[in-house]
Amino acid sequence: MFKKILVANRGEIAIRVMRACREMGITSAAVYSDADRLALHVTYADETYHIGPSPSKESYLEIEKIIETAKQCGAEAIHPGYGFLAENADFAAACEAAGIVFIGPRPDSIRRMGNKLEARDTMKASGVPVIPGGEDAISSAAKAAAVAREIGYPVMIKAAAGGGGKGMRVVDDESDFEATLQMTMGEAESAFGDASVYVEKYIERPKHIEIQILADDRGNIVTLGERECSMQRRYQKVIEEAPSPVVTTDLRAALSDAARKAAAAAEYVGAGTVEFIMDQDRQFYFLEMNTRLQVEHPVTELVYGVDIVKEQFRIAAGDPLSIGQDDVKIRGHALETRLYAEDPQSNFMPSTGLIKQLILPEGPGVRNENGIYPGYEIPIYYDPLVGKVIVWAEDRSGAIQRCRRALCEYQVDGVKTNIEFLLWALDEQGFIDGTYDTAYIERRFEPGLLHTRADELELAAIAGSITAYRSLQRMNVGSGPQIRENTWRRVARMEGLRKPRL
Amino acid sequence: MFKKILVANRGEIAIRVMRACREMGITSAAVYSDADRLALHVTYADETYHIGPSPSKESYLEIEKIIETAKQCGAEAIHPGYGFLAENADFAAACEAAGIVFIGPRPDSIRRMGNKLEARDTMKASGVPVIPGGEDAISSAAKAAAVAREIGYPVMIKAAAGGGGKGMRVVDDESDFEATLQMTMGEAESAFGDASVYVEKYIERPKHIEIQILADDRGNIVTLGERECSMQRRYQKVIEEAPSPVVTTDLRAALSDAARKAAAAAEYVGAGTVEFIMDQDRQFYFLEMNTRLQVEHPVTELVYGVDIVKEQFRIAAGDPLSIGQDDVKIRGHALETRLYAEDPQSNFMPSTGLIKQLILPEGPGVRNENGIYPGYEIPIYYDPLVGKVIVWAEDRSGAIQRCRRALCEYQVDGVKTNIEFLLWALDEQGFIDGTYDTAYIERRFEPGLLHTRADELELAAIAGSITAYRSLQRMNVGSGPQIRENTWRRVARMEGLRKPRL
Amino acid sequence: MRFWVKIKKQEKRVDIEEKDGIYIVEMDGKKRSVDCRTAGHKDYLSLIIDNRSYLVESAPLKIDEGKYYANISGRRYNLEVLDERLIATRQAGALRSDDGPHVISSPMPGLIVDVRVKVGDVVKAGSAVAVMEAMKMQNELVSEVDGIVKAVNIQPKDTVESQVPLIEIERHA
Amino acid sequence: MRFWVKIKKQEKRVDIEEKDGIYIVEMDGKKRSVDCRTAGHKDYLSLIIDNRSYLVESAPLKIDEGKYYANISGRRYNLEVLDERLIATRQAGALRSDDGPHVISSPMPGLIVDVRVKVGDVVKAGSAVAVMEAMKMQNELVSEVDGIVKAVNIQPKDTVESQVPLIEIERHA
Repeated sequence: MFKKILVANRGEIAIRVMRACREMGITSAAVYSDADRLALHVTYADETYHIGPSPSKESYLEIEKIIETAKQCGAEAIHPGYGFLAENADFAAACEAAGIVFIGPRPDSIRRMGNKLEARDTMKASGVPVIPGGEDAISSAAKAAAVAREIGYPVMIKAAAGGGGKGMRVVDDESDFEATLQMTMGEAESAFGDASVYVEKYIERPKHIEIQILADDRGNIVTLGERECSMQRRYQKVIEEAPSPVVTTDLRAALSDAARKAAAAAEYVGAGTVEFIMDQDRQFYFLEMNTRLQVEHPVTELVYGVDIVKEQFRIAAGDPLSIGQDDVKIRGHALETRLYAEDPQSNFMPSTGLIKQLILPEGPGVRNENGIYPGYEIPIYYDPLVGKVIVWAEDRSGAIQRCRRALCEYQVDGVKTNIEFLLWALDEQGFIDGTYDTAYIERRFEPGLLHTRADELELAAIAGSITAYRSLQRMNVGSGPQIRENTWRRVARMEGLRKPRL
Repeated sequence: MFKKILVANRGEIAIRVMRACREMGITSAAVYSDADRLALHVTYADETYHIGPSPSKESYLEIEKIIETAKQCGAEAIHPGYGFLAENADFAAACEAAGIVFIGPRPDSIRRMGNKLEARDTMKASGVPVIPGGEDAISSAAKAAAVAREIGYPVMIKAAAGGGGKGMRVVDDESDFEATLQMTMGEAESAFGDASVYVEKYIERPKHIEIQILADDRGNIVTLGERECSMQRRYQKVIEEAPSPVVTTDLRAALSDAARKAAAAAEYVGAGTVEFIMDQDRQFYFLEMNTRLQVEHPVTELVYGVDIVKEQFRIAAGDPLSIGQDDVKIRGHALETRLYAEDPQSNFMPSTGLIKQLILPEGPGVRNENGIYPGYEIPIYYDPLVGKVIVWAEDRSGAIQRCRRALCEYQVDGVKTNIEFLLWALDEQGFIDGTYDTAYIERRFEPGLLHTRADELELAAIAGSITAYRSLQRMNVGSGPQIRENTWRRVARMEGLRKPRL
Repeated sequence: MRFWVKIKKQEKRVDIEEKDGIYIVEMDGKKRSVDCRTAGHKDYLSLIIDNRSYLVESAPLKIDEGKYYANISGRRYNLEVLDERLIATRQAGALRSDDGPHVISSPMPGLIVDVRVKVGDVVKAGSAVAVMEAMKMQNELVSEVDGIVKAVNIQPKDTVESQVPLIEIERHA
Repeated sequence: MRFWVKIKKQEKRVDIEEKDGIYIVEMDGKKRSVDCRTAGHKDYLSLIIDNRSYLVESAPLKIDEGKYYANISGRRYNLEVLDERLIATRQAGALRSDDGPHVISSPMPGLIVDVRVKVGDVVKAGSAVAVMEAMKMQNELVSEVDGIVKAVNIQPKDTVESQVPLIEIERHA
């Protein structure tokens, strides 16, 4: 096993990886930008190295600087986390060239899966179902229109280099086709530097289902069941769960089989995720392959009892997986909610600032993955993810109840968060009955649904009036009753408080 | 299911029970003494009732006041937690008389198991192995000496009404027998108001192994494997684990069978624990039955995926258990460490005071059960338990590593804690290889083992000198560099910090 | 002590009396006993009302203007709490709140990507007036009032710091 | 700036220079660059030394006597940090620390259950002089010095408050 690993990331995922290092007796090395001098991952790491100015382009995306730091500190391997350089084939190749192990798949696998069209071709050739559509990048508008007609409207025009919901457009009928095609190609050119687009069948009310795989360099491939991530807002996952409420044992076997084929086709080594789109008839189609650790990996860890990061270390070190497919047994249900510093009342505007107070939910079945602490100032340069609350329970309804309980205990003061939004989502009928699809939130959510209630106003009026009374008394009598001011005190948020019922 | 439950306890266990209430949609009612007006359980509960002055005799042990409160607030049931009234048969009977469900066994079961001699007789009659010894309370010293001779020295003289390590004495040979007998009887009389004692074989280097059982009122009894709790200091458990490192599948089956017989013999309904003493040859003997929830119940919950408190609710409500014996499957390994506000450097003197800062360990496989918060003042009236850190991992060595990692992340400022002591215990060879017995800590521990290292002194000297430098600069220049003082900031404790290695 | 409290456009008369450390609060014709203690930090209050326990952060913003806030589970309420003396002062000064134009400022540093209004445009409360990119997200800036655009200080591709006034809107009478 | 630092009976000479926000610290013949920042609360310092990061709580106790503390992971160190001015003052006043009797006080309120020494007894550092019950536990009170018992202010069954001087011990020379 490695003696030292450099973690080329920040925030909660850097700490997640470092915790695995610590538990395996591996020295962890952090890198940090100017803005992150006081970030939690810097203090958490065993060693810590400054790599540049605050903008990520000049620090966390600086391939040469990171590799040089790894060499300088004697790290044998680099874990890229997610985001930043995690799916950058050049970075993986540069690590290899420098004699440092990249904890992830080979550069070639990243490259092949990074181009959607090439990935699609590879999958199709290996017998993995893909969304009906054109085989190639569009060469002429007329030919593309013919393909669209053949598939049948509505169709989707997608940038070959796109991802994360960017560079895709739906066309409802033929009259809009050419204009939309031009627009999408223009956008793809300016956003990704590559105008290639292709046409696909548009799946209505789709579910996002993904299969976690682990593959070592001896040809062992293990699948760890599915996660459903259809609770999305603007293509960003909001709640993830394992297992999916609609996936049966048979369907899981079919999905896992497809994912295994996909991994084999990509000659994949490492932890990865094969994403599928599933229509209302439970037909599934390959969407893309994520060649890295996912934000939502903990739900899989909780139901299968496997530590995915530690398996990544083992694979990268050339060791075999610690488990075989027969050891993979599901237990219970897990949910993950992503907490962002953003204001759901104001169009989810990011909210930066100083975390005045932070109290996390605890107790049975609650796992916190966080990158902040009381007194930390959320910088403007990076993703406003505050942390993740992940819960496990014996069954899905228990997990939903527990998740609600945990979010009600969560206290973060100083920045606005999406906690109320998450609580709204958990209470939605479409979520509870499992019928939700990727456009569910878009159809249902409006900020007015979060509005507070009359009894909370009453409580605020009472508290405010007593504060005024006490303030005025104190002014009048000079020094009023002694008040202990020397420390912070805050107790866990409770349902009773969240829903005053005065 | 109940609509409202009164929790007749405080601290972490009260919150544990209230969390289960919240997840099941049950209103929780707290009770509190004067000293606990600002305690966490009071704020956490949906409703909260004052029941008297700070000493527990005048509040948490006030049977009538608690039952009156339950009636007044409309609670249908009372959960007693552990300690206080949890094993008080009179309290259970008073609940019954008042038409309130006592969440625990019937008064008669509590009574029968409360007297050690009676419990021993019941077990022996049911074929549960008991420690070789006299059948009855001692009537004459001469007769008792004869029994002792028959068993063979060393023997143990035990108070029938004793428990928790009190009222027991070892006699190494016959010459000391009579004097020790008189002393033990005198102590038993003054401590328990009952001079009855009996003689038992003294087991050398015993292990403490206990079986968790759940029994509903339909005759279903489910056993949830064993916990080992042999890491003890002065008969107080320090680290608990499930499964035991020395219990094989066959031994588990034998222990479970004995526990099942014990529960059946006591006509037991509820969650309970049958404690066994196990000698170096893995022979086990009934020790006592705890007719309540145990402090260490979470380790069982983690490896079996069962929520014991929720099962207690179901049993008390007359519902069947949610699981059968066939559903009980073990996964991985769990450890619990008990954090006390006490100073291991000064003979474990309790340490009260204001919690200035509290940061809990988080991340994979960590569960916190706490009753404190930043700004809380630990009162002098109650047990100095701060909280529990419970970890789960795929196997025992992973759990030990994770526990160490978690304790290193734990930050509590303002009171002294036993964290360093727990870290010492986790590193002990006898713990790591699983050979430890109940006297292990007594044999091995001395405060000098916790002493700090030279490089930590260096770090303190550097930090102190810079503080002096900055303080003097500030005095000299009037107002020095602006320092943000308005908030607290503290980051997770890390290994690197704990072990400076400058 | 009698107060006139304004919160979220509601007005309430509140009478408070202190007795043995308990506050007797009369509001909306309802009298309540409130056990209110400072919970560690001076701005945190633990309140027990009718056997329910609440934790509220509350502090003065400007005592001499009767401005306070109360924060319940991260939701902040601004209050005006006026006693007789303050009401008298206010009437003397003929102060009126909610005067002056509505100013939309940058909530954080970022890049302006779109400006959707020009001077003289009529806007509705809730309508987007500009779009800025910050923290890798595009965010709409919204007018909180009905009115007429009085000033536009930005154009697309401008980089702005935090709290810079971007657009001013004259309120409709 | 030059300091003489006393910590746990060790004495060290420490030289500190500040350069572009970095402290150059020379101690025990070793020169180190220390990146030291206030981390939120003024008493918390984040230090990076040789690419290792530490968090230490440190503050003055009495600046004019050169008394400071540093708290590392809950372990508190008391330090004497003297500059030239303080050393001069001290020599002038001929102050000596560790003077006066060792006083054993009650660490918390409790009940005295046993007193194990009487006036005139010789005690060793580490030996128990009394037993008190608090928080349901019996706790031994221990002398930290070798010496002779000078005063015993308690007897068994006394109830004592916190921080009451119970027993005084004259240190051996």
